[in-house]
Amino acid sequence: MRNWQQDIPTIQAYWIDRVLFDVHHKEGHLQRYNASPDAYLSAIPLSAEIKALIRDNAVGALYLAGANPYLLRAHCLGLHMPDAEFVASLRAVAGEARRG
Amino acid sequence: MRNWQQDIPTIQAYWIDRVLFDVHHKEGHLQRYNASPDAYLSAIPLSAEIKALIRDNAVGALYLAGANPYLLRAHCLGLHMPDAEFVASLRAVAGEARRG
Amino acid sequence: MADLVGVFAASHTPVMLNFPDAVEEADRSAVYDEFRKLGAALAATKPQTVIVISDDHLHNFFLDNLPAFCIGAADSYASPAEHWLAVDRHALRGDSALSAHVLGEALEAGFDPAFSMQLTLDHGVLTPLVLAGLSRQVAIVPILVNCVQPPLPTMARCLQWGRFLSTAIRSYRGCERVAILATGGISHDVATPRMGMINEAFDREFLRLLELDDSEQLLRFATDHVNEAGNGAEEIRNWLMAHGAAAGHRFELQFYRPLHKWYTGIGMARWHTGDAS
Amino acid sequence: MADLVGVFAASHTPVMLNFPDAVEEADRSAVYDEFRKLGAALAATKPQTVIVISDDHLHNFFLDNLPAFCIGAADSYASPAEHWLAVDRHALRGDSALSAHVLGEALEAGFDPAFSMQLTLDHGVLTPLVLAGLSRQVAIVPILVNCVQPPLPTMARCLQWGRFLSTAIRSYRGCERVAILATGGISHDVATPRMGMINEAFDREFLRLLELDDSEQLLRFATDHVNEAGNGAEEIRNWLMAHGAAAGHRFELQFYRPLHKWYTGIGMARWHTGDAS
Ligand SMILES: [Fe+3]
Ligand SMILES: [Fe+3]
Repeated sequence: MRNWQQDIPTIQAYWIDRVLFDVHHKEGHLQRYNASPDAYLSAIPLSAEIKALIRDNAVGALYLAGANPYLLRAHCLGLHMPDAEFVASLRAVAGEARRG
Repeated sequence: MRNWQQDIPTIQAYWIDRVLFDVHHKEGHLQRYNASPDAYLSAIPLSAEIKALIRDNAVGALYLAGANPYLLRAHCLGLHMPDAEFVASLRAVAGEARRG
Repeated sequence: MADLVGVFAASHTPVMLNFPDAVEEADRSAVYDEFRKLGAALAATKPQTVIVISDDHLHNFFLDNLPAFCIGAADSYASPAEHWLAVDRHALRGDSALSAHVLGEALEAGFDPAFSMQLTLDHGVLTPLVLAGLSRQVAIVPILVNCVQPPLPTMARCLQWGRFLSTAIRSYRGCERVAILATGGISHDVATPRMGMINEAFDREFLRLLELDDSEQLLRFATDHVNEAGNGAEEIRNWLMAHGAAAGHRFELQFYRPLHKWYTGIGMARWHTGDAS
Repeated sequence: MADLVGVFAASHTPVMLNFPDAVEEADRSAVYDEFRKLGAALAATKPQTVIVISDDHLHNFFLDNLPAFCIGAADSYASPAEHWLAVDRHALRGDSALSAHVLGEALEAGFDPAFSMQLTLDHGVLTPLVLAGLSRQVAIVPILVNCVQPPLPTMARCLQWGRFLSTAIRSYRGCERVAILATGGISHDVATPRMGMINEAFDREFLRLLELDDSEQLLRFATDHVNEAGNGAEEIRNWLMAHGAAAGHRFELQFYRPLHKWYTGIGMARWHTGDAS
């Protein structure tokens, strides 16, 4: 396995990361996100599929999509997602992770 | 004369620059500043004297205090200060500028 | 492997757009004409991407994270950053593939650039491209050098960066033709008691040394005398990057005029890297 | 001229504070004890300032301006950046004079650091200092290395930075005693399918090569095998900075234990720069 899914973020990964970052670093964003992830994500230039992954804390799929792992980790700690779920979601995509 | 008043900003210069930057780069700040510079500046850790210099567009004195010249210039352009006044305020402090 | 088809440099200032009437009609026409000529010469080199070396005037960067060198790595850049700049808002097309290549090569070669996937470019990049008629034509990779807030990178380091850029372009397999446009300077002061004064002698000597192409003399002069030419003259770093990239190719001064009412010694030039030499 | 009185390294992870009960009591006590020992050893070198080499885990920096190396230049740093970190908020004292010196020397010496006058430091800096009992005792200069978002600086560059740091400290006239604390690593994965796995063999070999002090072998191993040790192992860059700074002084492993429940191969070590040698 390789340490990183992408050598430099794609535009899509940029916007996933933008959400994961802003929610925990911009005044009022965590409250807005918690109140309604769908409303929070409405103006973000990401596909409905990717937005659903974010909303559903689909950690493994977001990892494969190039989300920065540190942002993903901090996001889930910040939302109080149980660690066992977090790790299980990642383990489930082991076969699809980048190798070589 | 030297090109810069300070080799690295002092903490006071940092806060002057923070104001000059935020007013033109953060959502709603320009409106808040224009509505009441004193209210906008109330929470900033600067002395009453320095806050008055900012409020009064005392360009020359802010320059001597270490304000970044590009932030100072953009601030005054953004507030539509006439260029003749801007330059005159700077010329007036020529004798006190850093030399050598 | 890409060719470095041309290297160009031009001054920039927001007042060219904001206060066009501050100078005589003859001066204004001359400057605008010369920008169009530079644009035509650059376009004639048929670049697929232009690396624009300029500086961020503290719009994208602040004292909480001020990079010495930052490489833009986006497919599109909004502009301008200045809400008060008299220009129509439009996006500049990026070339993120070339950005990624230059960034990766820089890190491998012992340089320490920051990178950015989201920049709203300011007049430093925008003004010369607009006046040259290129802002809607070319794809760009912006490289932003700290010329605006001490401590600044050394003049020597900028020349090294330029030499590196030449190598990085030539090892790129993603396209065939890359040009460089450096912007900024020459002598001017921004918001200092000298604002409006221009050190023409500095400018003439700097341009002479670029033509002479003696790196040691050039660096010595730039380092020792920049304080006599104004804080805006710190932007000669961008010219030195271009000069380093053009390594030994003929420098040609296109235009120079000190325009006090625009606060700036305005120069335009090119290095003939694309010619057989 | 300051002395580099000691160089130390320790792993960091937020779970040591957030999930203390995730591991056996014996493991937790051992780790906490060893951090206190490291803190005592560091304090015994009587540093006036500690340069803390760590990485920002994307709290202060983002993809819009991601520095390869950033030098903190403030008199005080709020912490922690993580609203969810189980630690009491408190400010860390800075040493802006030493920061300014290191920054200036770096630019002169052909390095390209960003600088920051406003950082809210995260667990990378805070956790080891808190566990070592030093977070309210020492003044610090944080140096933040990009270990968290490719493209990353090379392992070789980090060693060069370390060598530079040693020179910069020794040319500083503002105080007499400076120590270095590098934090991060060793083998671990953060938010990857391998999370919780630890490559103990990688860690043992990396530690062996630090002790052996053969730069070429060390860099070769770090570069070629880091992908087998996890994305968190990219933080060995911080250890390589420390190793470069300690240049040839004896390395001593204080503690190593792979703690799967804390997801991390936890190591602590020092280089004896302060001893006569
Ligand atoms: Fe400029
Ligand atoms: Fe870490």
